[in-house]
Amino acid sequence: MFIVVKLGGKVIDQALAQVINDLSSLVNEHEFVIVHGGGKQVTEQAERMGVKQKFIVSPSGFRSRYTDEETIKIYQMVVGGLINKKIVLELAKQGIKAVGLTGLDGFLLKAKRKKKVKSVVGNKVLIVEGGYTGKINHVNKEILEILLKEGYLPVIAALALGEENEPLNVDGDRAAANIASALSADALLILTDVEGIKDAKGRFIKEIRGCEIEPVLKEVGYGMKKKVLAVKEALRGGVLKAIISSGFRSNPVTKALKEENCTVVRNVGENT
Amino acid sequence: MFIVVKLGGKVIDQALAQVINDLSSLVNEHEFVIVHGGGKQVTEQAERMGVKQKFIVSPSGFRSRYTDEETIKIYQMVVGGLINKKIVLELAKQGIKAVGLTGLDGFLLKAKRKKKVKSVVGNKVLIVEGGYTGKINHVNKEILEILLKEGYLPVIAALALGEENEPLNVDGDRAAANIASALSADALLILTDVEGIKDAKGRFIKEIRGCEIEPVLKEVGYGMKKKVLAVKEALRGGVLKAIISSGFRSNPVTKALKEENCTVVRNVGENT
Amino acid sequence: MAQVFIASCPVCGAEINLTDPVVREVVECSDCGTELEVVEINNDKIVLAEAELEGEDWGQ
Amino acid sequence: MAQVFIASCPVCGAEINLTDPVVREVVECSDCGTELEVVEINNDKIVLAEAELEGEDWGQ
Ligand SMILES: [Zn+2]
Ligand SMILES: [Zn+2]
Repeated sequence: MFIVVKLGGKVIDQALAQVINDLSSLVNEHEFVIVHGGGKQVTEQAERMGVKQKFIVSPSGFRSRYTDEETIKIYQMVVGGLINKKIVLELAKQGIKAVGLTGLDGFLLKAKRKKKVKSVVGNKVLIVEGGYTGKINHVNKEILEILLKEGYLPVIAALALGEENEPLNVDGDRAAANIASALSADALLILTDVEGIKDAKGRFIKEIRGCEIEPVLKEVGYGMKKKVLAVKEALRGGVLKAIISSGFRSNPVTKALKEENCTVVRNVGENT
Repeated sequence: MFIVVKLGGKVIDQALAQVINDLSSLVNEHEFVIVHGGGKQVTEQAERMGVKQKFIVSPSGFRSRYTDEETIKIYQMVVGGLINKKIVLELAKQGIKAVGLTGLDGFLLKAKRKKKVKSVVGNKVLIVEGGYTGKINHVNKEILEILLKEGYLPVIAALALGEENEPLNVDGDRAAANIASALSADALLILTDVEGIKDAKGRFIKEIRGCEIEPVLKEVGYGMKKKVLAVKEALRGGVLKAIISSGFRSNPVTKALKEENCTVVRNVGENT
Repeated sequence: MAQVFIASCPVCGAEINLTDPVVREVVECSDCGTELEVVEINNDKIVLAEAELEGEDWGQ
Repeated sequence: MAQVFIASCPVCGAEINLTDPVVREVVECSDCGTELEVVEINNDKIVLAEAELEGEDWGQ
């Protein structure tokens, strides 16, 4: 199978070694691409540098970093330099030839910059500048295919190139979904700090068809909302299934691929 | 021609756009690999984070950053994330498919860690721990050849993988020399903030044979010393010529390749 | 005390009531459904324009 | 006032004079040329050992 794995921030912080160790036992059998963000660490490092981070919440509950010019530079440093190389080094320890890239490299990820967005402030909805954030609209799969063909495992930091070749902060889950679609991956695996999706009544969803995902989107909190949205995009892009699973257990990749205790969203229904 | 270009810190800070603009006019004619460090910016960002930088001077005058565990992380962020992507973005503006890598990616640069080194403190020579610094002992040219073959321009940050897969700070000029040797480059071009090498009497050296470089090494100050050492290593590794030239003039790459107002060290003499 | 202003929709001309409006505020015209931005507040005159907005699901 | 200690080279046994030595200091034996490290200073006893050193041209 060809699998795009999205590593969440907490997984990278607290469980990276066990995830990579497990993944290394599977590289002869499957092909992998790793995608990551690193929002929490950006906040930490920025505040260490005296750059206070601002967040905006959209009317329907999406919470996002307000990325000004200084913050996008810190973002490049932390996500592109620190976190990306942390993952590459962990893979190197397992003898895996990993190549860390950002979406800026080789025109890998292109995005449309968000010029103006809505932000909820008190009881009003205001228009604010979008800052250095964007929505991916193109993946240059060539550079990934070249590396994969030669046996290198790409590790991709969620940064994208804007229309004026400016760096943009893009959502990591959606970056993974876009990459999985572009490469026609067999699976998108989102490794996070929860077991999977729960519905409005708190019941765990073990399996769901892609065509049934729309109502789920309305029931989940904003942390999971982006993941569900990413899953929806990946399936629409032709990915066969998406798995949302915990990185905080032994053999987290193996278990997720065996569909043990996780949420699996299958590409059947409207797409078949 | 196949040319490895080393960009100095001041050139990246103050003259990057003109260098890349000039280079972009030459990419149809020549093949390039770019190598960079970024020591000065590491110091700036580290102090912004409240991490005071220490330097040690060896008995023969080499001045080096003392790289502790916290500093190597800042080094990864600044050199691997900020500076590397700054160069990639500038190339992207010129439509050039650049891929930024560090020596950690794809086992590109391996180094032997400096465990104990000599440091001059007052009138004594003391032994200090080497910290996270190393000397390159292997270049995995495969990953560079793959990218070059497909028309991608590699931009390499001077970081290397130690024997225990730890990240190490390595000298940028020597990294460029090692890469130029491994790839059998036609030329190593070191773009810096001075016109070239001057001898002990302050006379500018326009051209010199590789076999005559040893006495020069003894005459120059420590900033130039590492460059001369890098030149020596590159020529010993089979590179045809090394050029030390200023990045602070119009068309700095074109002029350097035409050998205008710079120091050219040719691989003739002992090696021929 | 809340101050209510009356403006007209630049798209369909319908009357729109605004309570304590602020510049950059987004309101929806209840007649034509267009999202409008408060671009100017001059004494009792409110200038509205069609809001040029992006989706809500940006960056991380 | 400077204090001079006398130690012996662990490699060739030659006498070595040390002025105000400090731990981790590097000295060269004038007889055999070995680089030695001061590993211990106990009252008037100096322990020297062969220094394991790297070249001088490390990182940036
Ligand atoms: Zn209207
Ligand atoms: Zn001796």
